[in-house]
Amino acid sequence: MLDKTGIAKRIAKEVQDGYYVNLGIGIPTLVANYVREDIEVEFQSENGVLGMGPFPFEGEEDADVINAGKQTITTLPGASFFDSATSFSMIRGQHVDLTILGAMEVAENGDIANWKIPGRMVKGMGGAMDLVASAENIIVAMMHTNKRGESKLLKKCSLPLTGVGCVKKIVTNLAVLEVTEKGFKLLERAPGVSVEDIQNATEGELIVEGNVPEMII
Amino acid sequence: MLDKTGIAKRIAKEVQDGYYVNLGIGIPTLVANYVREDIEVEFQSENGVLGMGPFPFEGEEDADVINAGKQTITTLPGASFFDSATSFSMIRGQHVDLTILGAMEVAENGDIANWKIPGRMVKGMGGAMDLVASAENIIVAMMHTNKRGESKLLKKCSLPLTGVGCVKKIVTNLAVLEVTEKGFKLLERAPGVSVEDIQNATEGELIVEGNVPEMII
Amino acid sequence: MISKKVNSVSEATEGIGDDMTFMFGGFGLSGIPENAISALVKSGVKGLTCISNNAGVDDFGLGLLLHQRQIKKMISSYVGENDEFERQMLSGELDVELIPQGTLAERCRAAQAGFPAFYTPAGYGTEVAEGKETREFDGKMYVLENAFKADYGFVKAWKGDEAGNLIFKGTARNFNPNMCGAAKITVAEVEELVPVGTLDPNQIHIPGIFVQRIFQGEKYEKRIEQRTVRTKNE
Amino acid sequence: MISKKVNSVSEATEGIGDDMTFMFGGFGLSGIPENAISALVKSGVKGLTCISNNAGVDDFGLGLLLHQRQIKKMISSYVGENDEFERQMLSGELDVELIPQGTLAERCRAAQAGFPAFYTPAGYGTEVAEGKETREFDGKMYVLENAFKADYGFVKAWKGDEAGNLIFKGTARNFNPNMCGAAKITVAEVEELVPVGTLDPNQIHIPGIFVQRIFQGEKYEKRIEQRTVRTKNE
Repeated sequence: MLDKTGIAKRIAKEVQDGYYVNLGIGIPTLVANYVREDIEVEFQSENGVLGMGPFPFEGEEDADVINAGKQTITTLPGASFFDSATSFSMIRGQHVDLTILGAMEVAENGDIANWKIPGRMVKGMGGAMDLVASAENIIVAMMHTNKRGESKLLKKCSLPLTGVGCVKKIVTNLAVLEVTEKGFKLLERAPGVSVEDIQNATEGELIVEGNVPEMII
Repeated sequence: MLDKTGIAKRIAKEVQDGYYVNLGIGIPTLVANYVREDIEVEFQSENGVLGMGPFPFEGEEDADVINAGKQTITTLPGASFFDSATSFSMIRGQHVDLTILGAMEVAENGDIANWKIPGRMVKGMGGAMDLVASAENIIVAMMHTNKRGESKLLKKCSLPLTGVGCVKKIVTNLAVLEVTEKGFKLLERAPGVSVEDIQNATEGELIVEGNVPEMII
Repeated sequence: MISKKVNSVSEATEGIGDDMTFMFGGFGLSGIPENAISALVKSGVKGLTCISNNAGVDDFGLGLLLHQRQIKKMISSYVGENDEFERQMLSGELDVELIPQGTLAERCRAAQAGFPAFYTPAGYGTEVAEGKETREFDGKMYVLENAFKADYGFVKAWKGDEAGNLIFKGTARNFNPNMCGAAKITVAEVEELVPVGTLDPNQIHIPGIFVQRIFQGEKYEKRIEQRTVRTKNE
Repeated sequence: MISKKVNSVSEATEGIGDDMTFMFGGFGLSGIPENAISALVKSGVKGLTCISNNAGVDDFGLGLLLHQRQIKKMISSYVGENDEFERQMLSGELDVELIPQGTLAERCRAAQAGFPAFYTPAGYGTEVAEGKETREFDGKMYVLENAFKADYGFVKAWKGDEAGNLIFKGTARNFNPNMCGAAKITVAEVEELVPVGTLDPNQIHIPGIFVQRIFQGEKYEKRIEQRTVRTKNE
């Protein structure tokens, strides 16, 4: 079973040379730390920066240089700043190659819910609805079950949707799954996790074909 | 009766302090020369410049600094360059206060035709259709009749339209006219031109109320 | 050159009144029009509809207007990090319309550019699209969204000149350029008002035609929401 | 940093073929991708649909492609100043679609930004709107226009870096930024390719994400169409 860092490490393997990547807050943010050093990747943040670097050194923070999580950041050579409309042109126009974000629920048809829990204070969808409606390549990073032990991979989302039929791949603490026309196809098991464990934690249709390999991280 | 310079001089009086103005080619271009010196006006050209100045001195022409007529120009302090989409945002979004352009025909309801003569080589509408569809304040500068002596102020345009119901004012070699719900309202006569002369040269409905003053140029 | 310069924030906010719709640039607390917000707090105008990506924090940004109960409705994409906001929203004192961030930006840009409406994929199939026209283009579904209509737009730039030309800095740019010219009156405040002719015409982010009033802000706190750093020996 | 640099114009035009749709930046002869056009002439590709505000002159710009009869269709707003164009158009060899200039710019921008369609007032009530959906918003009529679809976009900038970031100069900017990222492959040629990190991230007109290939043009003629000057003693 993976921890959050493990999920981030596994997702980092999905990032390919030449990719522009948008990372959501939470586990997705960690992915940047584990991308292979021998490939070129640029990180975009929807508040208006391309070519994000690491956090600034103490004392070098600039209130005018932040990411979408409002964290102070730095930029790398070749970076650029732009307005919000241009930023979403990059996203909506599918110039960003990969979007990695968290979710509360994913349905077997690729629907995603990650912005609202009825009855609770709603903070808003931010850029998530634009991202999931636009990206060709969306990977969800999340725990397989919620705090009450209930599956987050469902036949149908119970929460208000963020987007429909858009998730392509899911990496959880238990498995790597692909969203197919028939349901969640199990691609890899986390170390020490059995197909049965995954089956028990998955409410939606789980497709198991042949021998499912254990992840290599 | 006015010549082209006279038409330009009369139209220059319509330009008010603080106006952003777009000038079409031909007579409208001349207007810039006669705007009062004690007011502040900025000229926009739809190819992407605001704050146009006079033509450059010989030897100082720059192929990268032209107006929409492809003429080499200069810029004044406070000028800016921008892309075509932004340029038409200024026009479509009604940030440009006044558009002055030529026409082949104007109808009594404000329709304008100035881009195409069937059977002849068509050069295209350029930015004219965006300008006339967007501007709140459009003045047409033209001769009252065509080369064959036929009126260019018609009941209905015979040529393909550039825009519908958009012209507000017309300044010709004979008169200043306002487009009203009832037709062309005669505001001023050119020096030495009688109401009857104007009546004879106007095919569309001409509204003459009271004593029509002679223009002061 | 047409001058847009006004001499004070009170002159810049002339004409504001109750029940108006205002736009505010900024992302989080970055690039917000700090001086205009202070003036609005002082003015006491109320019943406001505010279009802004975020709603500030309890004691800064639009949080200051919320605290004085001057805001009737917020139109935003994300409103976390604000207890007073939460209280007013849950008690029903405050009306909130949440819209996708890219849609928010483009509804500003549409107003600036004279487009009444556009089709966007964001929000299709979600409650955001409820009551809105949807339509298929090339096998994909889109939602029809309208241009915003606002009375005043308050933006903040890094540098500006008397002609109203603006240059923004870093990610403090965000929604500010998209809101210029999107309201009936755009009020720009700048950290530094430079003499006309100083800015390179090639490097202006927003031409002055989109700005009605410009002034140099008295001071900028530029608060940081999430100070994330690393140590040099890391 | 993701590198977009290619070493020659032939590498930059790799993949082009007959019957493709190309976009070309430029207004008149200002800001046209001179080196890419030369390469296309040399390549002999034909049956092209070209989206470009103008069609060049007889012996320069897109006029060179017209002269070789490589163009099947022109989509432009203004096509004067070109005898060969006129001859081909009147003889029916060349198909021409004339569209309003602002619509042309926005159909590029829509493609870049992932909008399938938008409503614009330009052309309403004229033959440009024939066969198109029209619609009323707030008492005014608008025409529905679609985003362009193109295979290659050829643009020309003043400076650029290996990351594909571009800066334009003066009115040579025009349609170039709007066409970046609007075609499947955007090929940018620059007068000067500068080292990465040289350009101020704040002052980049087009971020590299919108550009797939970049190269430094061998030479630029930058012809002037209408040389208008005044004399110093005027």
